[in-house]
Amino acid sequence: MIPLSHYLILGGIIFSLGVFGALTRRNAIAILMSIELMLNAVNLNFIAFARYLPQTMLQGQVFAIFVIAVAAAEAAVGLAIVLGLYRNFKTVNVDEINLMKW
Amino acid sequence: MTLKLGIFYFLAAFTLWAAAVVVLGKNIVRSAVALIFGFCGMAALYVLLDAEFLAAVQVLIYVGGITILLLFAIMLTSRIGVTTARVVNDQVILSAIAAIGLLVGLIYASTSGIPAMSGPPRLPETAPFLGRALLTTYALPFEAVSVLLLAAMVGAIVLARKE
Amino acid sequence: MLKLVWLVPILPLAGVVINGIFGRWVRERAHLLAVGTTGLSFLIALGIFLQVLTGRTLNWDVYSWIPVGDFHATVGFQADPLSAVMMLVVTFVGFLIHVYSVGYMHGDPGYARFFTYMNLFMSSMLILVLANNYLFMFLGWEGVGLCSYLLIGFWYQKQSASDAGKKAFVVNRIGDAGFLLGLFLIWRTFGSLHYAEIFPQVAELHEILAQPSIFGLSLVTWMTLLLFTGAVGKSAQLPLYVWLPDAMEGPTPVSALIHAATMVTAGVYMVARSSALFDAAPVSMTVVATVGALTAVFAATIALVQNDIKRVVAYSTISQLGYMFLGAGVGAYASAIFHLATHAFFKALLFLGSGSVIHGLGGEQDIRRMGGLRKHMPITAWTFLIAALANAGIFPLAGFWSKDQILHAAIASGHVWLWALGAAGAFGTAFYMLRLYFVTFEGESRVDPHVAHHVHESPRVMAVPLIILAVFAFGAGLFGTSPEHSPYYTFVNPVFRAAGEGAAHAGGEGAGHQGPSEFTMALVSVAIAAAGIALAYQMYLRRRELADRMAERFRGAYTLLLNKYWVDEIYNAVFVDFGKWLCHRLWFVDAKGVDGAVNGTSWLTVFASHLSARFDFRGVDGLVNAIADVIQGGSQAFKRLQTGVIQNYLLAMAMGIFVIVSLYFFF
Amino acid sequence: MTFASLVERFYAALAAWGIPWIVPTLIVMVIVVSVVLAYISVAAMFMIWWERKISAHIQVRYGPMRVGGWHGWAQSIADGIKLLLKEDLIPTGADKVVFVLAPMVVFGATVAAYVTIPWAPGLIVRDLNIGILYMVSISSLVVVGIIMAGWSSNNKYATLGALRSAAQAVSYEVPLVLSLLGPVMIAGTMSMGKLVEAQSGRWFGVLPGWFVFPQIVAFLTYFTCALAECNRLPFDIPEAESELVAGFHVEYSGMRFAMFFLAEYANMFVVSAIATTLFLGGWHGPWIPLPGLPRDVAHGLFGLVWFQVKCYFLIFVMMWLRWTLARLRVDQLMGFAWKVLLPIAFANLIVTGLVLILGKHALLYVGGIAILLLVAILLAARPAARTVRVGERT
Repeated sequence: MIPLSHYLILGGIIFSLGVFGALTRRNAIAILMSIELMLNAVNLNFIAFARYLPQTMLQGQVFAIFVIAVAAAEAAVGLAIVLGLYRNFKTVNVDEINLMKW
Repeated sequence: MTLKLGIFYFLAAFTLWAAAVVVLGKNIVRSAVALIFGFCGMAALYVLLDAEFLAAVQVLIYVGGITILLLFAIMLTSRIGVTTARVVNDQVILSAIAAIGLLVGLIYASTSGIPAMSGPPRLPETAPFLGRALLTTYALPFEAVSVLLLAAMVGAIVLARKE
Repeated sequence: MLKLVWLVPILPLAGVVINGIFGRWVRERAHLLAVGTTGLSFLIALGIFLQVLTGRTLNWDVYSWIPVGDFHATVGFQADPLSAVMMLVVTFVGFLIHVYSVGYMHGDPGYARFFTYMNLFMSSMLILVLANNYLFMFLGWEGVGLCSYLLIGFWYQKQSASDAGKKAFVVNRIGDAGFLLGLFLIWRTFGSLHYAEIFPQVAELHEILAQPSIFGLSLVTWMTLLLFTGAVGKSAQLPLYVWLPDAMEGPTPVSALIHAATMVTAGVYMVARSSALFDAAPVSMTVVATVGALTAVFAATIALVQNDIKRVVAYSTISQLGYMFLGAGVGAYASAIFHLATHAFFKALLFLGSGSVIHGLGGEQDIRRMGGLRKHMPITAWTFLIAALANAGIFPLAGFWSKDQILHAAIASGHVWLWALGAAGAFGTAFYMLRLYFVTFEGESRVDPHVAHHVHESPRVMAVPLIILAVFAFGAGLFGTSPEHSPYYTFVNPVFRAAGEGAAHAGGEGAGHQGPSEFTMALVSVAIAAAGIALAYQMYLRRRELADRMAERFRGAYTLLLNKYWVDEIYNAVFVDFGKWLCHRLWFVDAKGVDGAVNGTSWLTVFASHLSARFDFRGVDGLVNAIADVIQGGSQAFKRLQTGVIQNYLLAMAMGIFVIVSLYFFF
Repeated sequence: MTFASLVERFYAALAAWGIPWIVPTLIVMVIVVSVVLAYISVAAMFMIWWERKISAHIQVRYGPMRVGGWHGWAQSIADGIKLLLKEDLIPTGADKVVFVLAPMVVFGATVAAYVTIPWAPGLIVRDLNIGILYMVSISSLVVVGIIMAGWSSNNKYATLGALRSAAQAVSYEVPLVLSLLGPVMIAGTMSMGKLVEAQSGRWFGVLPGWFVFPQIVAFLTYFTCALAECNRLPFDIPEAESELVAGFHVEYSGMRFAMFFLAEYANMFVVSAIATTLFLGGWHGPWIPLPGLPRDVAHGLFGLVWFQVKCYFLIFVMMWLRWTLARLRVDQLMGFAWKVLLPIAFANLIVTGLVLILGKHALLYVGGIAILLLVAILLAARPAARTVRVGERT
């Protein structure tokens, strides 16, 4: 049987990768993709817990469904924002967009 | 038993590779394609965790919906063959420290304090159970999420519309 | 079958929703749905009535509407003989009037709107009748009030129509306030608003209820008087009757539906429904009977001289409602409801008939410019005659039986002077009804020559309802020929008998064998009515000049009646002008006294402010400026943190998480 | 002697020889995949030839007549060989990895959907308990492949086609899934096998127990969406020969083009199979007990035949439509999905749910409400007579 910690560590690594991507990528779409990775890592943990802790009555899976719904909403709004950025700045590199500074 | 572990390691490696390409790849489209593979690998891991329904939902929504949106946005905002000189910004080192620090914390949390549990040999069919749970115990969050989706849809339309 | 009762109010409501939403597209086809739903409603009502006839009743809480603490109002329906009779009358007359409206309103720009309102009205009225608790009834009660406002002001471009609508609304509101207070009192006393929970308690709580409270009146007297206030407003009794004559500004089918057959009877129904409470309050009973009798005579005298065809019928309605309250007041609830039903038929017929006349004459309403119409509009004339005779109380038409029984109950319970008032009213009724008929349909034509050759019988869709109603106005009385044995009374009486059980019973049917016999009374009634008719015949058909001479001789009385006792003017002077005057005075006090005080205060404040400003400029501002300088300097230094690059913020956040997680795990 | 019991025997036999269970599993997998691939290839070639004949006859022509003798039956084989032998071109401006990957994704996604097609009683590769959901989600992968193809070709027509395809697929997938939920709710399962079993009864003792009768609205919605999912006319906006030359696969040639082509026809079969399974009773149909054949084998054989007959009938309808209807404009296409199909699918779902919960009574209520609404709509839809304004009357 696969130990629970395997899944958790895998989730942790993917989450950290996502964090790294979100922190460093210049392309806004790439940042969104990194965030999706993070959400997925969280989902993996949820589902792993739901599998290994049967007394939780699949709460983990229910929450994974909510996370997926939220991720869908986030992607839709995020991409709309990216398109808006592109229309106004002709670029999607977030470090070139710094109008909101002092 | 070892076979299942082997499958897990294979899927984990595949997913990690895909995730790494997503985060580190130079070409944004390649990243997106790798993201699709990553999602599929994740879905396979869900199947390994007896969550077939969620695996199908994952493929349906992430692959069939979100990545298509992503590819759409990529096509509208970048051109083929034009690879920017830098794909990362100038806070890589600090970010790497933060990410690795987070990773260490997560691994520490994952390995300590959690006993090596093994769930029931096989979960019963989950889809009806989830359906019932969503409409009874979790009815309120369910409605909240549907309102959120509606709001997101309206917001996205308003944002993306040309004046 | 009984549980289908919810469909009865819901079906017209469905019509409201659809016609209301799609009205712009539906236009000239609105009646299909409106008439269809009403007709379906009538069929279901008929089915339920037949079920109730077999002795089955229903008291059904559909769902909990407002559960707050130990107060819980429900949406619930009740089907017992009383509500079944009401429901049947409402749906039947309503259906016929809907059919009639198809012809009458044809071509009106607000056709769909009209049917939407009519359906809404039907729905509200049925809720009122079918509710099993006072609060749900109040919903219907307010609903019909709203619809009456909407429908009276239907031609809202016309100033007088919209004024009449507002008047109806405001006057009704006065009564509703009383009704609402009555509900509060009932709730406080009985802890419930369900009929089925209140009435059985009347006997148990006898001591508490009979205790004298404010002004020495007992609790139950207050309750019933407050409820009766509502009834006075809704049913247009003295002194709140003034809205009803003005309501004739609405389209004629509205007058027929609302101001004759259904809405105004809500008060009577409510009093009959609350009979258990009223029986326990002899004082209130006397008040109800007196108000009713006075209204009956008062309105009848006004109707004697009016010249507007609809106005005569309107005052007649007020008068007849007075009879109903007289009946309820002397304990003859069943007779009151019976009169309500027969009145619904012949009064709706009268209104529709006058609508037909108005329609045929292209909008003419003044009876002095009518006459001899029978030759042109035979159906209208004959049905109108039947209705007029029924109203006058001629044997064996419907009105005879019901009115006679009320008068008989009045005298049987020992209220001789109430009977006298009623009898006087009956004489007046016979006189003005037949005067109306003779002047309108008989004699030589005084129609404007421009209009004269256009005079025509109404289309079939209007005529058929007239005929059907005429049949009922003629024969409906046969169901209730005697208060002991006839089918109607054996059907309805148990309701009041059950409700009145154990209550302090005063008068009513129990004392039926005192006084003169029924037969004698009937003879007297018919004689009175016949006298009235004979007088009308003499004055308005045989010797026309007699009428004018009478008016000449009794000029003072004639003017008084023609101007309706100047009640509207008095109300205007007492309430409106006095209110204005009072407001003016108050405004004066405000402008001089209060404003002076305010101005004085403000002057003081300005003075104090000047003093304070000195201190402010020196001391406080110095401090503030110092702080501002410090902040400005700090901001200059720290604003560099605000780079505008979102990922810098993200990094800070990740670092923060890292630090917190580390602290949590390692320390 | 069904398919499943055959496999069982195979496993048992190998296990008796002491061979680990992984080996027979792999062998069965390989065999099954080969059979499916072979079936797809043959069926697709047949369908291509069939479509050419149908189109020809609709246009009063003969179509291919030469290759292979009777009515040019070998035409598709010849075309296939030609495509295999052609040079494999990759445009210089293309993103090579993605370009190569795209047809594989499309083809792979289509083939993966064959896993849960219930061919006959017991003859199903894997009867997943989320079968129909699996099929729908796997089919949605096809769009990804199309986008990859369109973008990596570095060609504006291809990109336009891919964009249109993505928009279309995402839009039509919503009513498609919603319309499939009706039968799923009635049967109470998502397993393809159990869905077919649930249709074994009879309606009112006369009609076969197919879900198409109570769910006719869902069936029509589904079929419309399925046409769009397959990019078939009148929804072939992504390819649109006359405006986009060929859409997303304009730069593909040779074997890669053949894979797209194959996948398109295989996908047609998949959507038809879904429709057959969920609405047309799957393998159910009259069958004759042949002497000498065991009952279950005969049942299985006839089931296989019936399933194919129903599928190919639906495919025929799709081809028929293609040569009958004109292509829609893009905005009409999207408007149709969101403003017409989606409300219909939702209404069907609500009505189905109400009927299921409330039982027979619901039929009365729902019917009554539906009739009222219908009357209202009819009233509203009929052009109103011009209102004549008449002066006020009092």
